[in-house]
Amino acid sequence: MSLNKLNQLYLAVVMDHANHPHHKSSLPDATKSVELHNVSCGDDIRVFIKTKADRIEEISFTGNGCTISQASASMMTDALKDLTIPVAIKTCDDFFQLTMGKTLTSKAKKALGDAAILGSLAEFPARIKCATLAWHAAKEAVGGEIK
Amino acid sequence: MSLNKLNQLYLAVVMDHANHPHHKSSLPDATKSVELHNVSCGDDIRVFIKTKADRIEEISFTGNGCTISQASASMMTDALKDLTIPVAIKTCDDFFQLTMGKTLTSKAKKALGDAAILGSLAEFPARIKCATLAWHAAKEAVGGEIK
Amino acid sequence: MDKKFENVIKDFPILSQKINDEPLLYLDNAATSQTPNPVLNEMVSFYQSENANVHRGVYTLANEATTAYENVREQVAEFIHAPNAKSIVYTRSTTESLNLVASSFGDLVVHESDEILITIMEHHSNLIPWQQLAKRKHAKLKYVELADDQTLDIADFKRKLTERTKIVAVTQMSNVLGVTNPIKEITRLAHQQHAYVVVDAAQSVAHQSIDVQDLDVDFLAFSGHKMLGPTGIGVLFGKAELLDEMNPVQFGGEMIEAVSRTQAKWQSAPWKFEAGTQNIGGVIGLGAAITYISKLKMTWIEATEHKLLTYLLPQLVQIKGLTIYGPQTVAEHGSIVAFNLANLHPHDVATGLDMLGVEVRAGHHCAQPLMTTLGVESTVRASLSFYNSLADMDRFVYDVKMVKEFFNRES
Amino acid sequence: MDKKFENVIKDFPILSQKINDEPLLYLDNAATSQTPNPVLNEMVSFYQSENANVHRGVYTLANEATTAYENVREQVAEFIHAPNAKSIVYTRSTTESLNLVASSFGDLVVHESDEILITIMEHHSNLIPWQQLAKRKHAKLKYVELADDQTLDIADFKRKLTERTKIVAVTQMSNVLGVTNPIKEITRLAHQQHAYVVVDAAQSVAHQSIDVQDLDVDFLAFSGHKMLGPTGIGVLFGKAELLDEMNPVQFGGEMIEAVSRTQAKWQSAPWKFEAGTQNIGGVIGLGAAITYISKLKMTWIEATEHKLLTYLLPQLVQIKGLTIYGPQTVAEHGSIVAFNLANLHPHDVATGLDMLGVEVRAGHHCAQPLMTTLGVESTVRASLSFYNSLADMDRFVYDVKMVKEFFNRES
Ligand SMILES: Cc1ncc(COP(=O)(O)O)c(C=O)c1O
Ligand SMILES: Cc1ncc(COP(=O)(O)O)c(C=O)c1O
Repeated sequence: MSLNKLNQLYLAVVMDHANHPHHKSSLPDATKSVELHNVSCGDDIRVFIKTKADRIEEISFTGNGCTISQASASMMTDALKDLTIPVAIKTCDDFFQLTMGKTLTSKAKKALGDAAILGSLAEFPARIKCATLAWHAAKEAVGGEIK
Repeated sequence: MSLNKLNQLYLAVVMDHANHPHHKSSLPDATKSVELHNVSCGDDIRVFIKTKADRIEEISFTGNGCTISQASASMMTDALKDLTIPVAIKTCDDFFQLTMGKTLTSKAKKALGDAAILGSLAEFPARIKCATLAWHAAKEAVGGEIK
Repeated sequence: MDKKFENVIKDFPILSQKINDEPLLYLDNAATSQTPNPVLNEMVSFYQSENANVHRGVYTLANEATTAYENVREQVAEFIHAPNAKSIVYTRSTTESLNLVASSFGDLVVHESDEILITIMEHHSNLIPWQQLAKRKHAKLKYVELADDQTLDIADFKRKLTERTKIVAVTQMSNVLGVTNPIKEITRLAHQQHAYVVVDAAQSVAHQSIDVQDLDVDFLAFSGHKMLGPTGIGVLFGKAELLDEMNPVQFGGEMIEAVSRTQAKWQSAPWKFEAGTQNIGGVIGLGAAITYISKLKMTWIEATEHKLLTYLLPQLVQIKGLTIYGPQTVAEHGSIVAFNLANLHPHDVATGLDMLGVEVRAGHHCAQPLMTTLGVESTVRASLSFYNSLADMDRFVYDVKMVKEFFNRES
Repeated sequence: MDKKFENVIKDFPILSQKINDEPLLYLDNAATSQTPNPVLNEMVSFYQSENANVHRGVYTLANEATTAYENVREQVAEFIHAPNAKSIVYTRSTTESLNLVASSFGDLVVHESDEILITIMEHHSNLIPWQQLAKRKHAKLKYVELADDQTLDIADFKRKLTERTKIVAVTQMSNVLGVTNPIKEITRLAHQQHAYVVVDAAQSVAHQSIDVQDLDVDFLAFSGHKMLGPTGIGVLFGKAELLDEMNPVQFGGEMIEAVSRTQAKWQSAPWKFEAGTQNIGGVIGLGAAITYISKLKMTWIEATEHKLLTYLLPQLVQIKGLTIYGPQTVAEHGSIVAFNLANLHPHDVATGLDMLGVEVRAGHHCAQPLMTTLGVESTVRASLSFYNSLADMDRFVYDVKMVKEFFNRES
């Protein structure tokens, strides 16, 4: 295989998020933050959320990682901001399904925003962990059961 | 193979020693006694010796075991009694060689007495441990290095 | 014999070899089972096409190896009806599994003057770890005795189980007496006293189907090599919330989440217990063994072995001077038969049988306190498998008689 | 390539497969080596003709298995030039070997305010066990740092080695920096201070010949799976008199001499450390791997790998934006090369290489404190073996450049 296949994963929008991540900062007044490690490479992501009533008012992340983990974290913050907690949990679960190659409803895809593009991860199974790290942290932060 | 081959091992003289072991008792005035276990079956043999100057004045054994271990222990006491310690150690070593199928000099064989007959053990490798237990205990008792 | 049996036999080439010029009759299945070709093939094929270290690389080969390794965990969970794969820890053996519980979990829950209740029929591997724990903690180790029929004395269990009992460790099937213990009832009673139940399934796992949720056991241990798998791979099942509480006992490799110069943080269970490179090939073999058993069907294995025992036991009972340990009736007996011949030492008997190509164990079977209770040093033991035939049973009985005659003639 | 090389390649069918439609180029030999057919055949043949549990039966099959198992112990002793087989303990892995030393021997000799001296380049498996021991004993864990050229700073070692140092634990070859440490000198200095020396030979054992008596090390650990053997088998060498002093850490099975209801007596070393059924098939595979290496000759392996590195390293050094960790010169470098490409994350690089069929590691390589010292989170790592060719090196360099271009174009 040539490197062409890489284009399926490293799309312009992915590179864009990785190089200019959204909401990459800590939240001093976060109601909760969760840090997770990718044990095989040592990358870590910390996700901060500020909830009010049942809604995620603000969400952000810090940490180091590869293109995929940074882009995915950035996309995650876009997708989950302003969602109610149950919907956020559902959205995380949809993302996990997507990375495992499941086809989502167009509604679910829409809710994922840019992250919907990461369906191509199913072709790169070794990188799924990189992509889901931030989403697992987010899900844990809003109190969804881990994995 | 029929059971005929067993006759090579369970010779009349072996059965005789096993059924009527020589020096099977404890020695109240022993100068040293050593107990060894056959870990796979749980059999144990304790060898007692009484030395004077450099000579084994008395030697005996107690303990349970199979035909081979009992017969061999009995033969051992016959062989080692009255030997000097260096000669006793040498005799033990000769016996170990014999059970591993080595051919001994006729002098060495003679020193082993009835035990010389156990050369057939080389054909029954799984039973060598049974036969050597008492001799290892004896060697340890006279201060020869173990194994 | 039926077609299925004939096909099975072909998978075990070792069984068609000669020992001392006689066809091998392997009756030491309780020590280790033989490994069928499909299991060996699966392992070889793993080494020849997917071999890489697991949980380490992002490349394709490593990912395939990791997936294969984790899939077997799911398979093991299903095999013993565990709620999920997270409750399955890979170890070297039953022995290591039981040691892990005793040293990690035992240290958490057993304190001074607490009690640990085990049975007198335990294998050393489910005995010494508790003896050591009791010593370390100044706790009391108590033994449930045998009833008159040499099954476990449940009344004695009830008497000895107290509110001080923190752990009950018991074998599901004795490797000497052949009895299966009533684990479900034991667990129910133990839980009433808030004691945890650790089950040694080394002997049962290949002979009956196990449902850890139905039994409600807290921990259960077994080995691959006694269930058609390779050596060097074992399993510890533990309830997820208990595994979570436990500290690892070995450190290094992929069991960590993060390490600095001064401290380290562990991964979650089960991975925190799997320090260093595991027996990946062994895991693959274990998975293949489960697949093999599932294809045969455990019910068929049970029925086949029961038929063998039903045929064998009454014949043995009739041999004059032969004493059988454990219950004398087929109903309570699994496919393990320990016995002695009057005035003959088990080693001599085993050597005689070996000359006839029949491979049985002679010894204390790593159960010395049980031997003492039975009043013997050691016994002969024949342990059956589904790959034995009725003709094998006839031959075995005949050969035992031959050996008896040989030695009686001599003495 | 020469005839010998061509024959060698045939023994490793895994190497001729395709990964992502490209011929596999396996460069993760430091994580695990591939297993040649002769080793697999030997294991299969064991299971198909000699399989029985060891040290247990008096029958022929069990005796053959036991003999095979113990013969490999002699073979291992000879391989590392140990004085005799009694100083060879079978374990699961390097990790288990090191944990055994740290928990059993460590507990005997390290006391409050004593010092344990390790190096900053240790793998977690030779780091966390000592960190834990230091915690348990309120001892001090000290690290020897790197010199400017990223080899071990021997001056720092001399400074930090004191009369309080009880244990020096050091890797013979770093799994990241590729450097070989001067074990003989370290041991000489440590012994002057009456400290014991524990050597992690996981990376060195397959690449250079080891003489434990010449090095005079007290303990040395390695794994079968990094030296062409199967997973699940490792070795701990220990000086006989030290092994004798140590207590076992796992209990049960054949490691005992006698057991009663209240106490147990252990066998002598090395058997007292081998509780339960060991990885017998793995031991057979380890023996076959040693035979395979001996036939190839370690000097040939060394020369072949040195030639590859001599060819590769200067080419890598010339790639703009590529940083190599560890010494930059071939003279001080073993066949492991860790590197990063400027502004690229190792995971992305490894995925790119994987698309081209090149399998390398990306990560912290279980050496996080070293990563911190190097100022990175992780690196790419290519590790060579004698079954790689000069053409492989060319391809690797080419592919690294391709990947670099791909990502530079994108960003
Ligand atoms: C230097 C070093 N030490 C120890 C280990 C651990 O070896 P294992 O995983 O076989 O226990 C490794 C391998 O990853 C290593 O490279
Ligand atoms: C009842 C029982 N428990 C534990 C064991 C130990 O199993 P392993 O040697 O595989 O650790 C055995 C096997 O000998 C056994 O029969």
